[in-house]
Amino acid sequence: MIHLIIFIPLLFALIALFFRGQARASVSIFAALSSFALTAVVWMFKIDTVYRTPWIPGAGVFYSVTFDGPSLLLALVATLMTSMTLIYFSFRKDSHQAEGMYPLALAMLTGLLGIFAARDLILFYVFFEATLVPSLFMLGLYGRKNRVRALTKMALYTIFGGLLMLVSIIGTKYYTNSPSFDFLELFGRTNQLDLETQTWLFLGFLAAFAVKLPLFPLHNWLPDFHAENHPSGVADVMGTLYKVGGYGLFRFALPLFPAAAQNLQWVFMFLAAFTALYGAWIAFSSKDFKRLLAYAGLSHMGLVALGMFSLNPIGMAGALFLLAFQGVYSSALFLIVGMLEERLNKDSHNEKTTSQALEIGHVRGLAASAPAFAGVTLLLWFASIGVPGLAGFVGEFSIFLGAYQANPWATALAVSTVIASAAFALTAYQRTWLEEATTSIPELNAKDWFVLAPILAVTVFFGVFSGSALKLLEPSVQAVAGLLGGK
Amino acid sequence: MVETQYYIALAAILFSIGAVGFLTRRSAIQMFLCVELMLNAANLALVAFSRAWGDLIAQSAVFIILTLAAAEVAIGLGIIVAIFKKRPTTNVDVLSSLKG
Amino acid sequence: MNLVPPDVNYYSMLPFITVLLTAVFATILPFYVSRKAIAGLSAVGLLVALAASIGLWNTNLSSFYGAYRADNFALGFGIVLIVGALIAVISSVDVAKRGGTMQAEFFAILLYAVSGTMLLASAHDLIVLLIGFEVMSLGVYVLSSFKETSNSEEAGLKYFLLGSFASAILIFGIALVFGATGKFGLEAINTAVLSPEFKNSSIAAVGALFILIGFSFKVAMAPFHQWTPDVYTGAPTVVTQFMSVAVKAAAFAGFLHIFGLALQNVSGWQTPLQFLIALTLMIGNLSALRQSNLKRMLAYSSVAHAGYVGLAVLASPSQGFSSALYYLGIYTLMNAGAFAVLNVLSKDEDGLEIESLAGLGSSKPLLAATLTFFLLSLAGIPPLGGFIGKYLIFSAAASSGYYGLVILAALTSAVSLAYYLRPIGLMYFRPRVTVLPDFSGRSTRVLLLVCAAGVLILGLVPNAVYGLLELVKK
Amino acid sequence: MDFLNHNLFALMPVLPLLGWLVLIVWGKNMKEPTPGIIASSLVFLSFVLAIVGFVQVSPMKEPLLNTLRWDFLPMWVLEKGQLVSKPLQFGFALDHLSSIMTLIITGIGFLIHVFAIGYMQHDKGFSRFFAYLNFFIGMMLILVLADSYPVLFIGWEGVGVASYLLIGFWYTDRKNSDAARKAFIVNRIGDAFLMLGMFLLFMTFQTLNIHEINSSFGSVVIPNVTTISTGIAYGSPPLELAALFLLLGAAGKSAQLPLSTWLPDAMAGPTPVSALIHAATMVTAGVYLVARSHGIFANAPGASSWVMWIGALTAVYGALSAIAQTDIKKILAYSTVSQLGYMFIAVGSGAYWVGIFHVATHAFFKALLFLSSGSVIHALDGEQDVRQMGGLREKLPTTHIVSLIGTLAIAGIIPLAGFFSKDAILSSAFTSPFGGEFSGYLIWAIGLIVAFLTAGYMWRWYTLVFLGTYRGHAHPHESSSVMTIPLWILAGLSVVGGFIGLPHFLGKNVNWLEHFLEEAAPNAIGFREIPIWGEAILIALALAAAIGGILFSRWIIARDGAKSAGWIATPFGNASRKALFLDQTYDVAVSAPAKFVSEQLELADTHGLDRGIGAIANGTVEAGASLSVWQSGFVRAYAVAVLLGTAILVGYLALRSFA
Amino acid sequence: MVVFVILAVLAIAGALGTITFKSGIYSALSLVGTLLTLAMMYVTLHAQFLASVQVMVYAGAIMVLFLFVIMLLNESQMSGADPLPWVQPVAIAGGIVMAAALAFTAFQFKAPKNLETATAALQGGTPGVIGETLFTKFLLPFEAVSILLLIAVVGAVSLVHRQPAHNEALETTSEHATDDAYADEVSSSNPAKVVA
Repeated sequence: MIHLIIFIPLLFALIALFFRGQARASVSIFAALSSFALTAVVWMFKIDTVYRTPWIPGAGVFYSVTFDGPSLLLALVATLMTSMTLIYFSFRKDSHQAEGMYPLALAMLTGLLGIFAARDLILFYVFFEATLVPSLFMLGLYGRKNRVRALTKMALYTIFGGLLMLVSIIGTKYYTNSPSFDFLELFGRTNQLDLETQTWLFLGFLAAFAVKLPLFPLHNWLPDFHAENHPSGVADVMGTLYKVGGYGLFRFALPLFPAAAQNLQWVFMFLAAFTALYGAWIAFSSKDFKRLLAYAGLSHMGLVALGMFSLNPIGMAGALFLLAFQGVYSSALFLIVGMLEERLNKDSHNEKTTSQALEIGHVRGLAASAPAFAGVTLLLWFASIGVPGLAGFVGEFSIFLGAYQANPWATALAVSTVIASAAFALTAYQRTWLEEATTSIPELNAKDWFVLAPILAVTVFFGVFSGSALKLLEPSVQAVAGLLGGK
Repeated sequence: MVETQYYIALAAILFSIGAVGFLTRRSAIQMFLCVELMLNAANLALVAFSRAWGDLIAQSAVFIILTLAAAEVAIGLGIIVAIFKKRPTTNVDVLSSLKG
Repeated sequence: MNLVPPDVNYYSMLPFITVLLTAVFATILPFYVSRKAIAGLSAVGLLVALAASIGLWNTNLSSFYGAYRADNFALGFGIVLIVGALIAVISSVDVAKRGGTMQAEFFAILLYAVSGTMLLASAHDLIVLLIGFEVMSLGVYVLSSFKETSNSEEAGLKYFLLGSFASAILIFGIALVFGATGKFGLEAINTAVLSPEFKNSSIAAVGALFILIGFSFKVAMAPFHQWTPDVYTGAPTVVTQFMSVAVKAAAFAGFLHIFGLALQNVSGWQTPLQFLIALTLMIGNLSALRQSNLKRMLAYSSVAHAGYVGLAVLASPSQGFSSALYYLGIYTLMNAGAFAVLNVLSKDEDGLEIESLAGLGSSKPLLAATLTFFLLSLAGIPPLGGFIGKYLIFSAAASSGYYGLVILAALTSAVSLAYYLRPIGLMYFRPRVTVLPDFSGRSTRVLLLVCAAGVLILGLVPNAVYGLLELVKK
Repeated sequence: MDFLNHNLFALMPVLPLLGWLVLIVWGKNMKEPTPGIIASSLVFLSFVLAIVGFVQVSPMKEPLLNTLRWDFLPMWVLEKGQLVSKPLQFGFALDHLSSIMTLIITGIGFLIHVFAIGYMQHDKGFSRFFAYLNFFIGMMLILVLADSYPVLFIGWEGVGVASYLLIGFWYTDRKNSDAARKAFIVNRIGDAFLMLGMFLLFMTFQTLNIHEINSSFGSVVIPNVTTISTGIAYGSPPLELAALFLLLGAAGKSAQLPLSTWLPDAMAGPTPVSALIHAATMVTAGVYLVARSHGIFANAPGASSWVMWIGALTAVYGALSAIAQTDIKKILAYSTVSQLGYMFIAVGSGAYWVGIFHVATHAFFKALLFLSSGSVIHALDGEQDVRQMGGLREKLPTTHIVSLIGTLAIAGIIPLAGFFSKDAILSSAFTSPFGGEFSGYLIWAIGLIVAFLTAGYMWRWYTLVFLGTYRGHAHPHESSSVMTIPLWILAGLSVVGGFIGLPHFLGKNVNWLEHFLEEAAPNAIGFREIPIWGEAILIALALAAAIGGILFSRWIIARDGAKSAGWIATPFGNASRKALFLDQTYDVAVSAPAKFVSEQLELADTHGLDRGIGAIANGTVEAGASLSVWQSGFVRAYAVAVLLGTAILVGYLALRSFA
Repeated sequence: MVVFVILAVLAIAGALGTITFKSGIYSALSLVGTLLTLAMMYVTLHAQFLASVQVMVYAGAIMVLFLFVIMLLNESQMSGADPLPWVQPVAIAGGIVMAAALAFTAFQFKAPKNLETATAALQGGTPGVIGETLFTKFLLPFEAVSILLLIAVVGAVSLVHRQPAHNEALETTSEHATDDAYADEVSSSNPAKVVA
């Protein structure tokens, strides 16, 4: 079952290569949806068996996968959002010009699911890095003018961090004399390491996760990545889902090296808090929607990191929650930008009109002609800035609550993000949607609603009835927090 | 009897002289001559060691290395002749277009 | 006289003899048959040798009192070498029109060189090893200067002069090791080193160092690598392809044998080797960054890869042997594959400008896709084989405690991504500016697909092969 | 049945939210009054539920908790060294305090809904308006019914969102959108502090349940003695700090200094919004928060005196700013700021019921005044400048009478509602246990001055609008009955509303409200006793200040004329009209620097940091390039590398064996 | 010892001559001198067979080949300035370091056996005993070296056969390729050499 979920998208990505046009879209959407459906089945029947078989036994590498709570939640979000994104993309006028998106997105989905499921460090690393390739191809094939630059940046940052992590992974096994890279086997041995060793190994992991989160000052690839990607937002959504640094911290880095994590906690809490504020603050001056969303994402990730480094169960649960659901509403905002771009941009091959369509405040007062569109956008923005009652709040609040218990000063710094994020979100919203109308655009149509309605439903539902998602997180978080001294 | 050390030291000196010559000569043939000198230094060392260990196998090895040197000379001179027969000089410095 | 009867087991030498016989036939037959037939003959001969190697797996035969061994390590390397040679033979067919490699002796000399490499991989005696080394070297010297172009001549001469210089150093090293131990046999040397009567450790150390330098030269480790870019660029592309995989693999086989078996307990060479590896990793990767010619870029990349495999030499033999073999196997597929693409796309033997790859993704999808595959694998992106190889090497080196080097290797391989990705970016993300020739025929296409499949399979199910290699562990 | 008993009151917020959903989805297709009627009737149903709840809860000592609840936020607490998961539940609680609040919210909300049916007729966004109003009521009810701080926070930010939407209701005008944005952002500053407060509370109490926190203090608190079950001492730093955080949170929502600037701007919204949100209900949430957290504040004397002082300063600030305004709604807005300051004085003094008392009476008369001015604006086709009004006494008789009642009520003329609540505030400040005697007297004196000023500017407001002759150009007409009936009701409440909290000197048990709230929001311990005659004197002084204010105002207007150009032109008048330059100060000191830093950071991030990292990359590439110099192409140079490499390594070995 | 010193001095002198003479012929002749000195040294080291082989094969055949090639190429003096003037001092410095280090190491050699008994075991290094070793213990290298000679021959021949730089002409001829692959390339080459 779990293998099906992971590899269905990849399999269908290959199948999709043999089709063109609508058929390819249908095949791809079918694959993503069936992966989602199967994941939902796993959720309902609570299948959390660990499947473990040797992969490279000589080197102690196992193909060891399972969907436990956090993995499952993230997998649900990833499959759902990929499905919705592909459906949305198939509705776009220019989708036939970028048909490669379908298989690439599916390939990425397989990578993401693999990342979430892997319990062997090497297997995790394989998925972690392999997912980069389709991502780079999306950017390179369908990106905008300066895509190659953006691509190089992203690739170098990621690989740079990734390889340091690989070294740490190998080192972990070596120093602990573990027979394998299986998490369960390493774990329990690592806390016998002395602090210095732990710290170095921990920093190796962190190099990869800090790039992927991203954390200041390793975030520089992110704005370019989003700004240069195809205006449709498909790649951005996949990129948003690919922000798995926080997950990696929770799953591997923190439980493996508790002493190092505790020792460095305050440094990283401040760094995370600073990242959150920094992103939000810069977003205020962003002139381009994609860049704005990129910095907003950076801010979110700062919070996720803050929650993780709080080493507090509340903070970690909040971080996982935020990580999962920002995958919903931040992604949806990228789709919104895509929909807006499609309405405003007459020629998607023209760099200038595309830039204008993505420029904040180039047109104003759109709410007059498309009030529902404006309303949906506002709702998603509110979710994004953590207005309570929507999914963003639960995560954000819990992160702060947990983090405050560990480090009030860093948290106070981070809490100021809620002010900055309100400022940038509402300003950007007002510049485009409110004020005197300069042009009119078509209202959301049935197809758009088809894509957005489930997303909105999820955003609102889990903002209030967060219990079901929290249930998934609880046992794992409790276990990890127990290791970390349970503060 | 002269101790082995002296032979080895002589071999070392000859070897070093050959190596220096390889660098300082600009003619391909002379460079190759220096390589021959180095090989002979190695042979001398082997023969001296052969005596020190009282083992003929090293002398056999020297025999093999002599053959090897001959083969090398055949190929080497072949290359040198093939390349330099159409050039006015055997100066290796003229062949320096591949770089960077 | 007490004549000791020679101990000859022909079965153990079957792959070697097959290749040698094919070489002899390839020398003689051109008088009677066409060159294409010679190519076919060579391919068949290599395939038979491949089959023989596989057939001998696990038999662990040996010959000449252990001087020649067909153990799994040697056979594994033999397979890698044969595959490398096969790729070169097949690659040479489609570019026959361009010339340079279809001279009839090409196959003969290539096959002699292959037999030399196999001897090198199987030998457990320093002198036999030396002979294999020289047979291989002499063959490649000739092949490098195979074309009457200035570049090819320059390559041949540089390679020959520096190569014979390095050989002299190697031979002097062998002499010193003999002086210290009184033995040529690899196991015997180790036994001598471990015996209580061993007194000449400093002589052994210097001898080991000289051997190290001789091999470092052949596998292109800095600062003894400088011939590599020039020779690789100047030699005919198919020859470069052969050199970059088979010669390197064979040299590493000898390298591993000598240092993993004979000299593992001699101290003094480890620190210099670490220094060489560090230098190699930095110089290879950094130099490749600025290259504009794909062939030269791959040459530097091959220098860098020597650094990675060097880590395996440094590691404990139990892990180093198998990881190096695995790495070189994958490296053979991916690097030879990349050269095969380069080969059919170049109008002459001087390689091609990386810029001219622009737009290849749409004009020649198969070539572009396979090249992408090989480059990504060279960069070590999972799940391709290159990653697994790199991982195994890192793992082996780390478990022997060479942590700093592993970190350096990781960092430099991140740098390497910059130059591996550039061609890919150009092929797919830029419009076409130059029309490149395309010499690829059916054989090259099949070859590329097979190589790509191999790279993928070795990445996805590494254990299919690595599991077998476990037996290589001593 | 038991289920219904427990959960019926939880329907209160659900009904308006349902209305919101219905109207937002289908409202566009409805004919004009229908959305208004749907919205109003749902609020009325909530009002009925509020009454039911009131009846239910009146005899109870403990809060009524709903049973239908679910996990909302992850929480772990340490119990005996073990981490135990105790997720925070999404639940409501109804007690006396929240019951009073629900009555005010739904009751006044209902009246204003009805009024808005008339006021908003023919507006393009009619159904949208009612959707937002319903949304607001729903959120406000969540706020007051919450049984934990995070759930309260949902309502807290929810009303902020509603306020944002309604201030910017006419969003095509940039001014309105700006005002809405400002309100939201300034509110968020307060929210950030409220969050910090919650975190600190959790750290201290290991829970965020309001009732658990309040009850953990025990029933009797004796100053300076550690009596609290959790070991938190009276006036201990965590308590004080948490209380201060809550105070700053409350200050944001209730437009207290220093976060007061958004409220006057918020008048950009339609007038019923100003009446409902920015006068009667939402802005009093801060007061409610303090009263709700009475346990904390009663044990945090330092923070409580801060509350009083902030209230006092805000009261003066609002009153001074109101004096010279020319916009009919701005005067009322600053008045609201000032009155909220009064409420803060009350809750800061420890007399929480007084704060709620003033919340209620203020809700009556300020809603009345806002709706009256709405009626005026409606009659004058949108004119808001009081200098263009005058003489509306005849033209709008109903509006005039109710306005007069409202004016007198807010001025504190006996026996109207404002008189009683204001008197209670002044006397509680006078006797407050917090901040010391002197501080109490000083605040009392300030309160008295503010009472004087309040009467003054309100009389000016009344005079300029209704007395004299009409100075404008429109054709005023009285509003329809759908608008006037709510006015009458509110006027009636403004008259009688004060009788729920009669002063002590009239008898021991005459004060119904104090008695009613003594479980839910008991007074702090340690009020100074003053003799009955003392209380009477205080009352007399307050009344005198009110009457004095009116008289003084009459005198000024008589002197300077209706347009009161004379003193308004003075620097003092200018300062008052510019609201003591607070806005400008913020622009210069906060907004502009923040924006500047943001722009610089953006530049630095996209260019500077980029270039820095680019430099590293280039350096790497250059290092590679410099290696090509070494790769000179000369075979002898390569041999040098081989020889030198060998020599160095051999030399190293030799040295090593030598050493 | 005296013999050794004389021979050593001669050998070094020859070596120095090899690397200092500008003329290739003098250089080669100096090397011949060194080789002959070494042959004498082999005699003192009880390697009679090697001494004779050294004289006949090395000093004789190989060096004659060298001289032949030097004369064939008719090499003139190196013209023009040395493009790498820095190489010489660096090389000498490196060489001295290496020689010193190696000599230093050489003197650390500790004889594993008594020199007399060891020398006796060599039996003078006559052709007979060497042959015995070569055909028994050293059979594999002895056989393998034949491959080396084979490739040397084939390689040397093929170097003469090399393709011209411009192969248009070749392409036209290769269209008429006969079965005899050698024949159509360079008709002047003698196939018989290959078989040899």
